[in-house]
Amino acid sequence: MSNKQNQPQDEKERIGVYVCHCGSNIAGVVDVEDVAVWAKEELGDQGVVVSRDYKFMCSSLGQEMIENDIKEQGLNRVVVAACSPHLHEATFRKACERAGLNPYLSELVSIREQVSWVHTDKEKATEKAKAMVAGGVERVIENEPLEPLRVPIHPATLVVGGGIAGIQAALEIADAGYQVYMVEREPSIGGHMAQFDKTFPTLDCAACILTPKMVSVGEHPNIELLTWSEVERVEGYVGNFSVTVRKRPRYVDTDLCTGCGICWEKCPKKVIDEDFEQGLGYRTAVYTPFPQAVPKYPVIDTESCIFFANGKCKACEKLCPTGAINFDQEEEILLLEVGNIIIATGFDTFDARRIPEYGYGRLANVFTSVEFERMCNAAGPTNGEVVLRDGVTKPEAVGIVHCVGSRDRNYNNYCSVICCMSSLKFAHLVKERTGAEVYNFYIDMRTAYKDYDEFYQRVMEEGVLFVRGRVAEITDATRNPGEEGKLVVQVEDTLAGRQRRIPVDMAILSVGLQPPSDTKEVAQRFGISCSASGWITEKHPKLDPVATMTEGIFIAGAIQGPKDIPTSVAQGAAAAARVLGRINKGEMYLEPIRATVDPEKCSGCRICNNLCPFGAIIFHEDLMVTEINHALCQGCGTCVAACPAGAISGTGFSNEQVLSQIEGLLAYSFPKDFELVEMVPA
Amino acid sequence: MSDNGKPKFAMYWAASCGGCEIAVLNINEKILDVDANFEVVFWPVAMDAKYKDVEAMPDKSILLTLFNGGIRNEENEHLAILLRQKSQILVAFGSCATEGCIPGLANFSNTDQIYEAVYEGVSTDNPNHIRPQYNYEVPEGTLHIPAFYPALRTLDQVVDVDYYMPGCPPESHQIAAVIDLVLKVLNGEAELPPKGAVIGAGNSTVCDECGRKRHVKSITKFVRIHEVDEIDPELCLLEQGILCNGPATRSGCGARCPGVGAACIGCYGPAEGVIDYGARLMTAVASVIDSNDPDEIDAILEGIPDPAGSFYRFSMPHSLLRMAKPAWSNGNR
Amino acid sequence: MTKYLFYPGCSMQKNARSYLDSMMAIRPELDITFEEVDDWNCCGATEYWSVHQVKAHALIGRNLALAEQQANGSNTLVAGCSACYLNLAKTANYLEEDLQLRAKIDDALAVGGLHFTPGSLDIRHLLDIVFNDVGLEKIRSKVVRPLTGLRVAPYYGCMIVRPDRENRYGNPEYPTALDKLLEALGATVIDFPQKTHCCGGHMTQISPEVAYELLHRLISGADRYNADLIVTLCPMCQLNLDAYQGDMNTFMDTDYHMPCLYFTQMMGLAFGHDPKELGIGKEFVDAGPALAKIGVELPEAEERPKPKPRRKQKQEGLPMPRMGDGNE
Amino acid sequence: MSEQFEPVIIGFTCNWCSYRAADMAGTARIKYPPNIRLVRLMCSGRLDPTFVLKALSEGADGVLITGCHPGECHYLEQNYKALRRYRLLLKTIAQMGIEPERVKLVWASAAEGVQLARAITTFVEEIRALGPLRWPLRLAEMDIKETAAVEEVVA
Repeated sequence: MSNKQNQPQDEKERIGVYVCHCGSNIAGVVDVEDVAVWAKEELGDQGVVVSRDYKFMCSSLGQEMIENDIKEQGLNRVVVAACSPHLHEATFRKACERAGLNPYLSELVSIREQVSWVHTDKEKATEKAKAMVAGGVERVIENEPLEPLRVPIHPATLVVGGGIAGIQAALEIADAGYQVYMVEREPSIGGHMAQFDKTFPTLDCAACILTPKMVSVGEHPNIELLTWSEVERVEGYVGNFSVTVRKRPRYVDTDLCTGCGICWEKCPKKVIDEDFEQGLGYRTAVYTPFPQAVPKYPVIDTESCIFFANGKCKACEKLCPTGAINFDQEEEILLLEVGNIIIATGFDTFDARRIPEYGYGRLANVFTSVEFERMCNAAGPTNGEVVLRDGVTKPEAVGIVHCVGSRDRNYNNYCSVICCMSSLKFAHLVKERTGAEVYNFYIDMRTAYKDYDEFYQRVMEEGVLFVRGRVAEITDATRNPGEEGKLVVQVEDTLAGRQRRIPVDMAILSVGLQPPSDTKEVAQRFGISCSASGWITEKHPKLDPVATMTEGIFIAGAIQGPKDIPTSVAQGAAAAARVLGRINKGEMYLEPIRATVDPEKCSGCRICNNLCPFGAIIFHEDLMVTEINHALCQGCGTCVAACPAGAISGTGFSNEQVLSQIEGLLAYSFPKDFELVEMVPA
Repeated sequence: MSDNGKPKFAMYWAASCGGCEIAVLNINEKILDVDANFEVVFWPVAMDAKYKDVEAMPDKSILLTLFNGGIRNEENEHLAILLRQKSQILVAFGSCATEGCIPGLANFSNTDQIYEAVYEGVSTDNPNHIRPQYNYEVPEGTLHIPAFYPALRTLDQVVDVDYYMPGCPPESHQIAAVIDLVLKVLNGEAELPPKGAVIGAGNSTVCDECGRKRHVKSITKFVRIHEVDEIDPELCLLEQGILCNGPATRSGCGARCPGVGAACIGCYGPAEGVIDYGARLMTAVASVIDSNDPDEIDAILEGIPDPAGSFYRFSMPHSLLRMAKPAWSNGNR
Repeated sequence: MTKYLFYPGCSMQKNARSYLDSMMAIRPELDITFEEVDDWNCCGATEYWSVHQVKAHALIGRNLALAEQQANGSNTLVAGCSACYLNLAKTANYLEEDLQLRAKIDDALAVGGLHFTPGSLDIRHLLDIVFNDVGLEKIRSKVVRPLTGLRVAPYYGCMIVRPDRENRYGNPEYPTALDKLLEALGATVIDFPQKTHCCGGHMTQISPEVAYELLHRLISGADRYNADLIVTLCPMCQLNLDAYQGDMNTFMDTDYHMPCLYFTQMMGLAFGHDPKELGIGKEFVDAGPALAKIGVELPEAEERPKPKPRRKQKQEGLPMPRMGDGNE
Repeated sequence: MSEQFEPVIIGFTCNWCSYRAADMAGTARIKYPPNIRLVRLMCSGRLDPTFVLKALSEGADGVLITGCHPGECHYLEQNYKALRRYRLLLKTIAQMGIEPERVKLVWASAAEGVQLARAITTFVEEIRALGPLRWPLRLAEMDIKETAAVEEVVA
């Protein structure tokens, strides 16, 4: 009843073992010749017929060596002992394929990363390398020929989030002629960029460069724009997702509304705009967040609307020239069919109240960077005037504090990337508009990327003062003459090597970026994961930054981690390119590492049923058996490991493969002269 | 073929309780078919026979031997080897012979502990602390009793086995079915199953035959059956927090225990291709625990006071580890 | 009725007597009792550390050992004095982490037939108990004479919040426990910017000028917010703010009149206790005018000798030769 | 031959975190003792107690199970399943006379090459201190003896 028995006994194994020197990377520590010779002698019974060592197996010559052996020696299994599978597994699989051997009948054993690079004792390292080769050989015997899974790709794409990254992605795909659905939570697209006045380092006006893009999204025949909406549920898998979107009622009939604006001019209810204006300005109960909003249609905020409060008013309804106001509107649930999804849900800013010693929320003239963005914006609450909370006084001295909530183990450990540059931008704007004395309090000045450092130099030349040191506190507790009525920034000037108290009229906190508060739930909804710091995890931090671990779901912009506008745009385009590639191909192939249920063995006990976070496990009540959807299955093997009946098998990592590898790894690891327990009478 | 032309049949009782023998008799009138079609040459519980008679038989002269019980001592071992040599078809009959069963639980203890329990236990009056001696000199010569081995082994750990028939004991209807099969084979109406096959059982697990309703599982508390006020007669026992071995246990018994509200304890052993019964049950049960917090998980697992005993009640000697450390470390002395 | 082990420390017996009295006075309302640690000794205050670390630990270790001995049932050791609290907590913590130190202290204690098991005691400050164990709910319910209209500056000092890993008083950089407590008593609490700044500590002895500067920051800060009085939770702070305010005024030549009381006294007042019973009236800076705002009549403050203003050091001329070992 | 006992340890790694951490340890040339042999799984959730028991029954002195940190699982939450099985497995092997310390679960993200190397070093020392387990191997030998006996009888 051993696990071997119910293995399909195919023809006798003929295995080739190839040990790589990797120059001296491996050969320097592991006696590769010895390993090769040993494999031939010791593993002959397992079917090793060829065993060679070679300087660089991954070189074209090395690969040819394997291909020839497969052809001439009739190898039906190949084990390469070289570097990590994450580097060259694909290489050697292709080599096998070229020689007509199913690529999955090869194994790559990592004797570089796991042996020569981490061990020094040559003898022990060589022993371990042998053991690992043995493990590879035992394992490869159990490998099965596999075919990649083919899935068709639905040509439509869902873009979640209407910030600059999402906008870029949507336009790229739509311009290529494919359907895009853009879902945005707010009443308008535009995201954070729409709040800004100028953009660093070129100082061109954010609205001027953003609005055209927003407009073309709004007008694009291939883009269906769903604002004031949220993704509720995502089902399906790469190629054919079905997405449920909840569209909140605007109480405005968008077919009739012309966006003339009479309603919000006449609306009697004014409230503080906590979102777009960051609490600095006001809006009415029926509103569009800003003049250039796309779509132009307003929404009615039921929280503040008088009618929703006490059933009276309806001023907007009365005055609307096209009768577009409709208080009976109800939320809609839409079902979208898409092949790929791009998530570009952006960022939130750090809540400066969490650092009480900086006084935000306590001291009137401490502002956050976003508040200041609005203040600078010509369309903002102060029409671009830089003034104190009283709304009139121009500051004579302004302190800009970098890294608020960033690079701080008490809050966010990471660097928020954009703050240095935006702080420099603020410094310039303050100078330009008030001529005030400006201090920048920074830990390190980070002005990477094109033209950024030049901007830094320019701002320095404009006479902005820079103090290197982390601000200890901002206080109104005056101590020295000249501090009365001012805010005092207490800071250790690490270049001057002393404590300084710098009196200012206005302090701007350059708050860090952090993932939107509901990112964890969003990630769960889309079946992707978040890093410890809460940003969505990319497939590979360097080589695949816009893909996620889940096929068909891509990310762009700040949701992958703090980044500035150029990078967000680049990522939006990159994600779009990845999606377009798939759409054009019309289908894609997935690694055939999947779990399969043997319906004969499955007893329908349902142990496995709630173990799959991807919903790949389906239970058929009628047949009382469980089935696994291969397109949904991601191949983790959790259900395989859990099935009490051993009815679920996992390709690529089958029990047989793993158990045999363990046998191989251990078979040659012990001194032969091991004392035995005799079955002697007690 | 023997003198009277009938193929020869043998059955032997090694380290086991004898239930298997009763189970065979429980096939009722079918037993007559056995007698009609076979010449019973060796069946200590049913007829008188001497080992030397068996030793005298030509090799492979017995067509079918049903061997029940594990290998615990020299005698068991001798007979296992002997019957293997004399039989064409050797069937490990019943849980003891296939996977060790209850006698196999002794593999958790070493010989001293076992002797302690047997010869010095509270119910035993043994003032002189007498322990068995395998060789005892008397004027007439040396008296010998079969040596007791440090651990119990299953039949296939001692000799080559052709078929396995699980169950404690095997269900009579399954025995009958197997006998029918053999008779069919004799009349050339059927093929023998491949060597090493499990016969007289299903390919799935007990849940397959269990009538209870089941849902997606998520366990927050394990209870023992006496701790439940009222067992839901309809609902899966495991979903009621009762540790039921059904999911991991080979079908074939007709899910009798769960059928009457008693949790399956796993006597039919692992499903096809499973190499460690306990591990399968362990992983299944643990996977559906409804907690991600180590302490909470441990708290929930408090509800399984004796995991090894619950998961390896029948299969310890045939598990990957085969015996607990004391058993072999004791053998070292 | 929750029982706590209590370590009074020297100051609560002497200069901060009113702190002790008021604390004892409000026990019934808070429904707690204190059991004083028998035969406790000095905590070493802030100075001993700089003399000899290990000895300082041993000195405190003895108090911890005694407390542990006495800890039947309650294993919470409370100190009202911030310095005592910090020292006890510090040593308990070091003994848990530094095994070599532990060995040394074990030996030291063994001589006296004592032993302390790190981790056996939970060391906490009185405010922590009042704020986190008793809780504002209960306190509010006991208020009979709300401190309405009284503008108070909550002053934590430097010791109880550094460190405060569990954020027992809110954000260690900007604690709010005392603020909330005083609000619960009905007072108007100012957003006191210097709430955790230094009171000068023993600088009043070593280098008064420094101390005066620091005291001036606190008092002027509270004054700028028109506080009627400063409420504190540390005998050292209270002593400096109260007893040295006159000297500070002279030195800075200012004329502040900023009384400084203990939070327990404020609670006592709010709970309707008699000021005398709470030790009010003993302070140098008369709290009478402030308390009058909430209708509390103080008995005629008995004639006490005005602390004579220190002479300013003469700048001109040669300095006096140093005498003796330099201790003045 | 050095006197000190050299344990043999099997390590199970997750393809997405700990296996990459091992790669990273390699790339960074961080040294750890050669006593461990790693097996790659797609996820710690693939870990079947059978694998651990197999390793022990084949003579391993210890087993190190590694996976993504809680909440960082590449497959969202499967490492928790590994955790659940691990807790039950410990309870069970303890009853079989095996020190639970011989089977250890550690989390290591793809970035934590150093941490993984350190964890391996520590574990090797812990097992060294526990001494050999070398689960009979010898049991296998018992069978060989018996089947040999069969031959005798047949002969």
